[in-house]
Amino acid sequence: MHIFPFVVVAWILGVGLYGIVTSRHLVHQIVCLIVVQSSTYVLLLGVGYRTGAVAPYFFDVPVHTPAVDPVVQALALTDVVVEAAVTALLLALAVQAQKRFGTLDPQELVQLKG
Amino acid sequence: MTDPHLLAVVTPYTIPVPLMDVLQVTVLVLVAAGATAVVLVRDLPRQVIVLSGYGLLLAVLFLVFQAPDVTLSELTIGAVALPMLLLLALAKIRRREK
Amino acid sequence: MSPGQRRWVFLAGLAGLAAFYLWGLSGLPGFGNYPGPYGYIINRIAVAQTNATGVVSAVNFEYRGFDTVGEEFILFIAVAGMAVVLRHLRSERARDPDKPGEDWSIPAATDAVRLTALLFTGPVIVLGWWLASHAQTTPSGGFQGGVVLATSLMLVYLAGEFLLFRRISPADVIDAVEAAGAAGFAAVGLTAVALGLPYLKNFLGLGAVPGAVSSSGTIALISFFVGLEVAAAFTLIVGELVEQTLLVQQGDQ
Amino acid sequence: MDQLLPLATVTPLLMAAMIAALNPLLGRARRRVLDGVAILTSAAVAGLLIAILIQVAHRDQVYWFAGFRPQRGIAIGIDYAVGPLNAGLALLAAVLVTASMIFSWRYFERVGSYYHALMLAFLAGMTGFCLTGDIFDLFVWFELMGVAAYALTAYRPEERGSLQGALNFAITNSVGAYLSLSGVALIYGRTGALNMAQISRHIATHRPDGLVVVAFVLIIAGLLVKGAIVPFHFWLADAHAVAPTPLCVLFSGVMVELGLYGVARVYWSMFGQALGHRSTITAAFVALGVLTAVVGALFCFRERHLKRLLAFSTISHAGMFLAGIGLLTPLGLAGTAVYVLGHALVKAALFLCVGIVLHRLGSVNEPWLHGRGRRLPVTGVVFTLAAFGLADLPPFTTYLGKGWIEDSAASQGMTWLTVVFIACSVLVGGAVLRVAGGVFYGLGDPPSETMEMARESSEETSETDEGKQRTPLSMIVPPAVLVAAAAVIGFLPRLGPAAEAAAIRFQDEPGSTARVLFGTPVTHPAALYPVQSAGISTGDVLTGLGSAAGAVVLACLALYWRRLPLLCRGFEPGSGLVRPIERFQSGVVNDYVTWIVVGLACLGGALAFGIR
Repeated sequence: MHIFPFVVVAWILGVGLYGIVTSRHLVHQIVCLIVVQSSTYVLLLGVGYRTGAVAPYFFDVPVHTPAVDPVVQALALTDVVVEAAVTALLLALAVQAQKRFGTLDPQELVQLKG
Repeated sequence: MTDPHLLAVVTPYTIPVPLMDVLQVTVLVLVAAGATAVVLVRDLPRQVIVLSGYGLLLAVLFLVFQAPDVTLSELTIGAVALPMLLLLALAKIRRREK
Repeated sequence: MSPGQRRWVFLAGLAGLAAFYLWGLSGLPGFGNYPGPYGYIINRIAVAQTNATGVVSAVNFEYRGFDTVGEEFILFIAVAGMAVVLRHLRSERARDPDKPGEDWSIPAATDAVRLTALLFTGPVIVLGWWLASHAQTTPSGGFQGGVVLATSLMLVYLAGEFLLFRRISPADVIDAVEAAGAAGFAAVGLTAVALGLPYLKNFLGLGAVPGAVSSSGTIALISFFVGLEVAAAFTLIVGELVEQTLLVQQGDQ
Repeated sequence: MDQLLPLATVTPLLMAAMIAALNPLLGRARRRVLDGVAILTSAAVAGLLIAILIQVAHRDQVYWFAGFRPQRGIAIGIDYAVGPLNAGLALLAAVLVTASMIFSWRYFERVGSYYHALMLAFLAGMTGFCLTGDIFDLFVWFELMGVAAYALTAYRPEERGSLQGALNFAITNSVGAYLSLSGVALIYGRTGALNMAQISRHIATHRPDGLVVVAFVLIIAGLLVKGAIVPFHFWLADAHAVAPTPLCVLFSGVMVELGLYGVARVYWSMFGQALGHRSTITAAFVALGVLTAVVGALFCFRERHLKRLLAFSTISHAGMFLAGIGLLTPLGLAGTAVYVLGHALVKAALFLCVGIVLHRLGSVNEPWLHGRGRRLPVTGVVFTLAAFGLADLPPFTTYLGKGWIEDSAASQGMTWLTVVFIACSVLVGGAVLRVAGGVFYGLGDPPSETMEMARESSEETSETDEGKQRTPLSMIVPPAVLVAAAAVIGFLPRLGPAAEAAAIRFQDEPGSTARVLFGTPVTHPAALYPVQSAGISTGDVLTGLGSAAGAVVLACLALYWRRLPLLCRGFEPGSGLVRPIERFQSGVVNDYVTWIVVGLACLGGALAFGIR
């Protein structure tokens, strides 16, 4: 349990990069980019975790209860919104590229560009 | 509807630490497998559905990492909104590919 | 490179990078042993300092509020970017007299789907509103609430009421709402400057009781603006893609 | 008074939102109103930054957002930590945005309302990136800058290449950004801090272990991608070739340099003391820099597409900047800062002139344009002057910056760096002068017109309406002013000492830590290396003159190579020197990501064995 979550982080990152490199379809590639980014959420929340602590909300528990790190959670929230924004923009690019090129294979896109 | 206790967080008072460990390891393994599945499924609409499931798994993981706020975001954005955007984009792309 | 060569070159590189990355990860203090101090200090002082019991929201909208300004504008700019990238298609349609914009046909939803979707719309709006207005108390906030609010509009669309969808989300108005949300956040910060305080300083009364909806001053206000911006942004994003989708279907017939 | 600092970022953001909100209400006069508002806003930001630069000239400033000052050395909020170098770079960005907005006044026939909002948000991202003292905040502004830049690259989606360029740009830079974010999370896991000064203070006391090295390499990964360092540079030529010209000014003039600034900032504000092993770091950065400079220069010289040619010259210069930073000396950093300034001014002028050529003649294909630029005498003069500036001819500021980097390298026993720098300057300057002579003065042998050329020349016409009869004043004045500024700034009497003092303060890690966390005023920062004085020496002037002369000779050779049978093969596009490495620039984003991973593994491995 000591390092296992971080190994999972490295695995997600590697798998996502593998997907990007071997992808033959831009939308598939964009989804793989989402996977790459998801490794950063797991890493962020992983480093801020504290065994046996509560979530950082003091609505129904006393203020001095040990709680996990709220900062990484705020960072992860920011990260999730950034992901949504970047993905939306990339999708728009892909949709338009499909219209112009008739294909979304990165390999073929280059040949068609001329 | 507006009773905040309905959304009360999972606290260690409800789940003892050893059980929490088991839970976390299980979910982590599932997340790793989910990420692999997302990458390896090359058939597009199916991949988006797998991505949605992966988002759901991540949301559960964040819950057991005591991050309910991120869980909510991941649920709304990662498991619902993003797959929906992808499906909309695919609907358009596939229609033209035919 | 051919795909085969690329895969092997990549795997060699990835093996190196993975080893390197794991070397770094092994230097972390171990899972479950967050060393602090940042989070501990925030946990200790946030409730007393801001009267917000949801500490994550306090970090997002107060201690690290400036990050959130940037993040809101990332979303804002991404939507503007989508409009830029897709605008050409739209102007093509506008020029085409044979395809009047009103005659949109969409795949017919079954009555069961339509009914369910419409039934859910009301509760979803309430839920979104609740989330956006409780940032300071419980796990919720402008982001989640905003997305949920946008979802309610998607439900209307799912119900097959596309014309209704168009009517309640005319692009110009949503544009303005989105900009107002983004600008509102930045302007809350500037108001503090105008009052002679540091940018984004919480200048409103904190309320008497920690955890009350009316507590925590600008945190609630900023969360509201974020909710506005996020809801409008997601509506616009979906709108951009929906218009595209419909356009193609139109072209097929 | 320091309330000015947040305004430098918030003003353009707020104006971007206002433009988007008020856009439907403006009606017919919309275009000019928007242009005017955008120009005024960016000029106002430039004014603000001048005021900030004056304020921080002698004492760095720290601004805590929402007033959360650090308590007992622990930061709980976000800060802007500003010295002359950061403020100067942000000012450069604002000036270039203003110049390209003025240029766009007449350049685009139709321009959507979002263009202005995107430009202003891009500016805000750049200023935020320069000024912030918080590592996660740096990432946020990095992303804002990126998202605005991707969208602007695809500003003409009707061009096929622009979508492909934007996609490659967006995917490679996003991968880089997420690697950077992983690095931020790693260092946070160790120190529990996001403030750069606090991180520095925490890790400085221990021996560098795996986590510190890995976090450093991952954080700079995204910045190296942005900074177009080989092998992370592939996206740049694809994006530059297709982005609208006013954007290229910003991409080449300041965005790439911001990536390298980020490397310097991350090194000196966080990791410098902790990593130690300065000679290893110097070796790694100088090696990367030299590789980049040489590859960029070779590609630049063989290129016939004017925008791509200038893009490769930017890559070459990025390599020289990284080498200058990598020397880790005050003089090296001061030289790099001045070189960045001079390069930005002349490169912006060159791109704007290419924009005029595109506007008037409808092509950026060098062989097709041969002699056709004679219709544009003023543009020709400005372009030629800027080309000499790029070839480091005194008195253009570039020769000073490059001279100081070379002086500093020589004092560390790296005299060979001077040779490499001169060679790169000769290649890049020669290529640009070849363009100047061939296009604007019809020198050299006219190329044989081929079908392919005609096709290529007709590709690039949609950016503006074809065949304009006059060059509008609003298009020729910005490049002329920029070139004049590049020539004049070199004469500023206090430029050298001021730049060097700023560099010493930038490199003073303990001093800046104390200032940020405890508010201690630092009066006499200690330099890590013996300070060499930065002045105008005969050596600098001579090497500058030498590279300019070499560039002229090379340009003549390139123009008249058909008459010299011995030399001819190396110059023909698609043959000669660069064919073996040309295959790397494939345009396939999968390849680019592969090279990022491989390059990162190599850099990481090198530093791991060097530092451990």
